[in-house]
Amino acid sequence: MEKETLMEIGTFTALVLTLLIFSFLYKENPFYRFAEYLLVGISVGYYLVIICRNTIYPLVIDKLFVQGELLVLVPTALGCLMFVRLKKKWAYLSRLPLALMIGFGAGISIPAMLQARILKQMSASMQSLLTVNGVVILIGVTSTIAYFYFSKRQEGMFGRFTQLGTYFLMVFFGATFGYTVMSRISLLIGRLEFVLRDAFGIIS
Amino acid sequence: MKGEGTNIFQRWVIVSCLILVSFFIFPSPLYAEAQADCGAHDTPSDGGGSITIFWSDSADLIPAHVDTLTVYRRAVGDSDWDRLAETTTREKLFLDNNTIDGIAYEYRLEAKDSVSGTQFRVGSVTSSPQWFNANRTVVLVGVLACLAVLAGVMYIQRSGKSFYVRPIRGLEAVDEAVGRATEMGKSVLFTPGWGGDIQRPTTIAALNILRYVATKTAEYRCDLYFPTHDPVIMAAAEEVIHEAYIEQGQADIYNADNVFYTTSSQLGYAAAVDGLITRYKPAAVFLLGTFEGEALILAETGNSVGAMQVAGTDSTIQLSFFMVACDYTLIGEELFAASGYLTKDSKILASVKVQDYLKVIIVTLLVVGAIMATFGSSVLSDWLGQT
Amino acid sequence: MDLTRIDKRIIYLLLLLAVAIPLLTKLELPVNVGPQTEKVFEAIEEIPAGSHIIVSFDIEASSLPEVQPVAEAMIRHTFGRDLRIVGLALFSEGTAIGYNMLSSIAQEFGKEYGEHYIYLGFRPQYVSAILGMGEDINSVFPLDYMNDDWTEYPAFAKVRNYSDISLVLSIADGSLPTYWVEYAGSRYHQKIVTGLTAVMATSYYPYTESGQLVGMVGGLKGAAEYEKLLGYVGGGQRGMLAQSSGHLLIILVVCIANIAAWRKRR
Amino acid sequence: MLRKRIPLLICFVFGAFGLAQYYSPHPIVVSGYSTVLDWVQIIFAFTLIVGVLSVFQIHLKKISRREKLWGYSIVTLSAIIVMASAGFLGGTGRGTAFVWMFDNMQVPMQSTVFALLAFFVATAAYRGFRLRNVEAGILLAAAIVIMLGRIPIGALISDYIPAGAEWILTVPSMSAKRAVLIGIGLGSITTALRVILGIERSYLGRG
Repeated sequence: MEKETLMEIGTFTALVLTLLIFSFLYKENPFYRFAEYLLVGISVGYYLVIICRNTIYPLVIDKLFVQGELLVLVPTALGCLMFVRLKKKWAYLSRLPLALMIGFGAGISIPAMLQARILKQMSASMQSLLTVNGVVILIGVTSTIAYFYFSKRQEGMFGRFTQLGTYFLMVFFGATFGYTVMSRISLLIGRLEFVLRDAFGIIS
Repeated sequence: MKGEGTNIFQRWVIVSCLILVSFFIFPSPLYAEAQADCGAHDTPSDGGGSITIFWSDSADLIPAHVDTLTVYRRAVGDSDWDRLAETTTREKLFLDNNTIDGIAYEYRLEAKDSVSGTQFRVGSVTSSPQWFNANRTVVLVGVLACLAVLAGVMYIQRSGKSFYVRPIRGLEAVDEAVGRATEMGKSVLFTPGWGGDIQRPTTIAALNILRYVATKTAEYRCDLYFPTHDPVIMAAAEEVIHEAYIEQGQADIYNADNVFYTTSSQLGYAAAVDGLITRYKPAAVFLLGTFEGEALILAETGNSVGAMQVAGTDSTIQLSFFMVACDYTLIGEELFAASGYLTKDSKILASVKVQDYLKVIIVTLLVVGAIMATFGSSVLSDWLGQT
Repeated sequence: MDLTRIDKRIIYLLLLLAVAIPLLTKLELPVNVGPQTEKVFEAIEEIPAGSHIIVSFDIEASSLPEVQPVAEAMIRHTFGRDLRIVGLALFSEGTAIGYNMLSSIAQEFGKEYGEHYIYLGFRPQYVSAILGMGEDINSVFPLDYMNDDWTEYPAFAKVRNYSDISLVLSIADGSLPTYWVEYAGSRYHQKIVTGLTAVMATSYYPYTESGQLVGMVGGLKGAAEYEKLLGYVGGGQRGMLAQSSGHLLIILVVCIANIAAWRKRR
Repeated sequence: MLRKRIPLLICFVFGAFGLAQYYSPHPIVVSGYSTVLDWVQIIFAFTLIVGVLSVFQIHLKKISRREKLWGYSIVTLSAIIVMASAGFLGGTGRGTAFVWMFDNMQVPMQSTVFALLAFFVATAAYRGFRLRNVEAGILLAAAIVIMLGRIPIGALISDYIPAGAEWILTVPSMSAKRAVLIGIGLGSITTALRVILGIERSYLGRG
């Protein structure tokens, strides 16, 4: 087929599918449902291809048959144990690979979380109290941490301090929301540009 | 019960001993050569293959104004020198990252310009890999502190003391939501978000809450749907839900098809869950786990069918959407605490206590650090921030 | 009419109009370059020509409209500075997007595959991939996107791990830059910048403040700023007006809701 | 044994190794570590295939039992088959059917689902930002200042708006965010420790 026609068919398909999805805003309907099931199917197919070509081929087939690394048989066997899930009776065998992934993930997450989520954040919060910002940051961080303190009822002085923490949290939520609006509108702009420019040619 | 406790205690002892032993058996060499004018040593805290050469730019070693410094190397016993690199005298340090472990090298440093010059030799020295990265001592101290507090709390707990945990806003809502679904004869939907995988502790915490929710739906005999984007989470969730149903003696109504993988695509997943919500109109929607952009799509759709929504996530951005669109939101750490609170599992409650004690330490350090910063010292802040 | 309970479909319609109408007009708004964008620009300016950088497409197709102008501006800058790009994707959907984007901008600048850029394709399990590349990129990506041995290209043969990479640019719509920072940054001291959606930008302030991220270019506004620094008008500047009226509409409905609720209470 | 003990042991061994490797730059540890990283990727890949098979199972069941909406199940199944065969038979390079479907079907649909968010943000703001108490007031005020501060019009009204927005983002909002991050870090670490030590084992189901 001509490249031009292919592109036109492509744009037309994309336009139709875009409108089918937008129809959800009015209400859930058979057109949206069609698009939903189609999207699920296509994306599952996509991931299947990508994972086979980009992981199973280079990390299993290539390593095993071309480079002859027999160690690859271990994860391959563990991976295959996942298939027993489809058979109820043997399903418990899949706990072996599951345990490996969960355990190893937990292990590597501990130092990573400690370093990036706690230590770095602590380090960055230690600022001179001679500036307004330094004081605000110290109060903000400590009062918000106090809000998350579960061993004590939020009453009296401590209660007021945690209340301050909730105010800081509200500023954070409001700010994040406000900032996010920007991004969300950009997404709509992108879609409308497609409909108005690429599909209908109304804007240049 | 007692036997299990001992078991865990033993494991705890093994972990901390392993770490401690590795700390003492393979201490990173501490170099006392800082006083020397020049020298070379194996680069510390690395995987081998590197030697550090250092010099001072004091006038007795290098003539003033000389800027260019050339580094030569030879293996001990060879006669020819290899020119390695040209650097400047101001650098005071050169890393030769191209050595073979176990071979002794010596280095010749030549500092000269058109007017004056000097050269000196350092070595011989061999590179070797270290077992411990001393730059990460602070993170090790942190992990040890966590383990120590955990051990302490578990010790106290074994002596029979129980802990107080304050009520968490919105947690009672879990029961209420499931009860409401039963009354209305509708289903419950639980989804852990697209952002997580099984390696994230958040997902584990969410699965804990899932277990509680599943116990309730089993008890009230109402349908529980669990769509996910991750096949591994699906596998783990099947185990969790199935167990809850067996525990309640309701294994016969457990339907494995209600726990399913949709697609790994973020918006494919969102579209599928949206479709599910609008078609089944669940009376309760639980959005607990790591969410990204799909958070508000799901929350608004859940709201539009009038579901009671309980959300909780560790993704800081999506928290703000959940706050606005859902009935109850567990903020960050509350999600972790909730799993202990709901299951009333004493060991999980103990770890909530651990978190609290660590918070006291953290706040103390923060205040000390800020005071130090006020007086111009960034020692603590630098130490914590090092990598 | 009860203004505290407007049908959501009316709000949808109003928002649609508020965003679509400005797109049909040709007004331009002034743009001020923010410090974050400037830092990223400077960081790329400082890298000597011929150095290698990693461009990682950590995005889902859905956020493409927002991230595309950002990514395009940054890649144009990189090619313009004669840097060599090692492209890869840590989200599978980024795979095709990254390849298309890189190859079309390369064409525009007359850059050759294998000489000025390579594309390694996708690797799942981003944490493993990011950490693995710190040891050996070739073991994480033994073959490139075309299933060829990329180390046979002389311009890239010497790229072994992060020590041969001057900068990592993560084009992102989610939390991937966090992983770059937490794993490549803290473990291997890799310099990292990111071009990302505006929504994600707030969550990276702690990282830019603490220096773990060199800088970031966030959303359409960031793209507009970057385009200004590079001196061309692209998708970023075009969208700013629609963006503004969308924001104003949301502020307006919030105000209406509150005023109506207040009057109702009286 | 196989049902509980061995999984717990595997979990403990790999967890402890995952934790310990962080502290060691030694080549033996590093290569062991990258081997395990590869293993995790491989296991994940196989699990994904299992996931796809279960999608097939469920939809085939729906079709064969003529359950509600079974016709749509045909759409999903044929889409998977068409996409996968295009990718496996025709390749994934430029100009292939696989890329065409990705570009003209998957990408636009996903972008549109995401674009729904713009509308949802508007309705969520309309419904959620009501001045009920002090907290809600703070939430609302912060959101409005940031929304105005991020667009050029904010600067036209007053220079203080973008400056104020920047200050809110970098000072009070960030300090709360840091506290939230620290809390999440603590929760994650204790959860991960529980997993490694075998206290947390609900994922193992029943013996």
